[in-house]
Amino acid sequence: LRPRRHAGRLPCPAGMNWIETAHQCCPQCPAGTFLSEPCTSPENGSVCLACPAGTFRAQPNTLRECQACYECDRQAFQSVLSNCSATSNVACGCEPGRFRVCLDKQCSEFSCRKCQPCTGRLIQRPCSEAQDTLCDSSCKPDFYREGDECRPCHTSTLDTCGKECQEVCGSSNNQ
Amino acid sequence: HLPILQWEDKRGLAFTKNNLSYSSNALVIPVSGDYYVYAQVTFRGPVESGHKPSSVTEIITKVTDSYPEPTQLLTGTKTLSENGNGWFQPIYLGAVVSLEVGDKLMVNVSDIKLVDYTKEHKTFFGAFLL
Amino acid sequence: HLPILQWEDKRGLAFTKNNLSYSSNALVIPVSGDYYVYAQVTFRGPVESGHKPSSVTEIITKVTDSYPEPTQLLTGTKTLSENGNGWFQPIYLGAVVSLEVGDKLMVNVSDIKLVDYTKEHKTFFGAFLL
Amino acid sequence: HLPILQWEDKRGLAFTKNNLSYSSNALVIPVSGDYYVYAQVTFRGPVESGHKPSSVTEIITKVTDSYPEPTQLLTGTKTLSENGNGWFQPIYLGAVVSLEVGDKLMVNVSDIKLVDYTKEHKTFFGAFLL
Repeated sequence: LRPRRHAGRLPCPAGMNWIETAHQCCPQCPAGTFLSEPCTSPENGSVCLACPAGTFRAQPNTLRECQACYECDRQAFQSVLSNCSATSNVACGCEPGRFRVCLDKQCSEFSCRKCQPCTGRLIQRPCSEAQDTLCDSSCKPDFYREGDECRPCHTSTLDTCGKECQEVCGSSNNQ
Repeated sequence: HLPILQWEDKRGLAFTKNNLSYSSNALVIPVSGDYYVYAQVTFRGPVESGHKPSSVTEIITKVTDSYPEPTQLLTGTKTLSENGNGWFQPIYLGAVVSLEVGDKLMVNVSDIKLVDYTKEHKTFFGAFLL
Repeated sequence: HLPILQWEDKRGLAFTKNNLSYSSNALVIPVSGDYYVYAQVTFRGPVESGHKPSSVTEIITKVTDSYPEPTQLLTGTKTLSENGNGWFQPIYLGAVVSLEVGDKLMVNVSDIKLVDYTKEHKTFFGAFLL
Repeated sequence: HLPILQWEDKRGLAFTKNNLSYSSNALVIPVSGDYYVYAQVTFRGPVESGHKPSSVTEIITKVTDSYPEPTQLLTGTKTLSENGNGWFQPIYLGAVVSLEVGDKLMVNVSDIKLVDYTKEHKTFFGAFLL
């Protein structure tokens, strides 16, 4: 008896996918390649070709083309963390001195904003890829508060040195 | 992954034919070929006071037995500048894509609570073989 | 009902063929079948100072002898957040709908004064049989 | 003239067939007829530059040997009201146009620096013969 060719799909064993045009299961192409020609019988291999430059396949597959690599958004001050390879998409981060501002929860879109400098303050938490610098709320020694800024005492002069400045810079001047 | 929209496929203006079927939130491709695939999602808010999203996104995605991960085919992302009381934002997407028999097409959205599903002529999804 | 747009059907880029005709502001369906119907309306303002609409709406509507009321096929509604000086807002709609011979397709808009009719490539309307 | 976008025509989701070819930034029409032509451009805001554009524009243009100037076929113009710098604005255009063999189709934009070129499913361009 010969098994009737099933018109429909058969479940394929692990590592193989049903190929409609070949009407049989064929071995998957490894990551980094795509299916150029399906196998002529399950025993022999599929013809797999390497993903062209600028494309990738991260997983074993029986697809007819590779996925186009994304590009990092220079205009948004993104930088390349890892280049696109045959098996992985490009990974983008932020240029030094910048942190990510996500557009949505998934952070599939983000821009890179400048880290705040914490002028005249101590840094509670340095700037990182994920978040801005966290500045100390109080001013550093030899700095006085003006509005929400910290100003160095040496820049203060008699007529600009208000009450806050007097308290901070006045005492340091007397020592 | 982003939430997947569910669709009505029989009542009102909705229909499927030529073996293009709808099951488990997806259009199932009956024959390999080039299809014009399109979808419009009307987003609207605010849903809860205070929660004002900064953007809305609609993605037409393909799932296939030939690959373990979904493929994003078409994406529309729009930032919102409405100042908080009632807002509406339609996003239309449409293009030709090459599909294989058995491929499944779905529509993902950034936030399902913001989708206006109240009228069939405001949010819709379809495909036809060229 | 919302105002109905009038269209140029012969001059410039406009044309009709295969018996799809245009009369009394409507495309008239010559043969029953599935059609991809589409329209873009570019809205622009302000038309008069002070009168700032909160939103604009475009609707592709079907009128048929077999039913006394129009049917809304496709709708695009967008709230406006531009702050008053010159603004532009295009709305594109397109989808497959099943139509009967004699059905009429029209485009309604929320406010005809806001429609940019100045250039044929900014506001357009059409359909083709699949 | 406005800047012309360049396109990928082979890798990833991109393809050309039925003699519709791509060369020098244009789709070249292989046979006269009516085509549904479409394009989406996702514009996105620069992060810091003080220059905040007031609007973005996308135009599908036809160039033909039979006339010395380009013809604007479809135009989408949108004013921007987002106040932050991280904004996104997709513009989709699509319609049927009558084309002659040898005609070339291109996509022009108001400012090429504002085009989101980072993902193929956000900005795309195509046409098919009816």
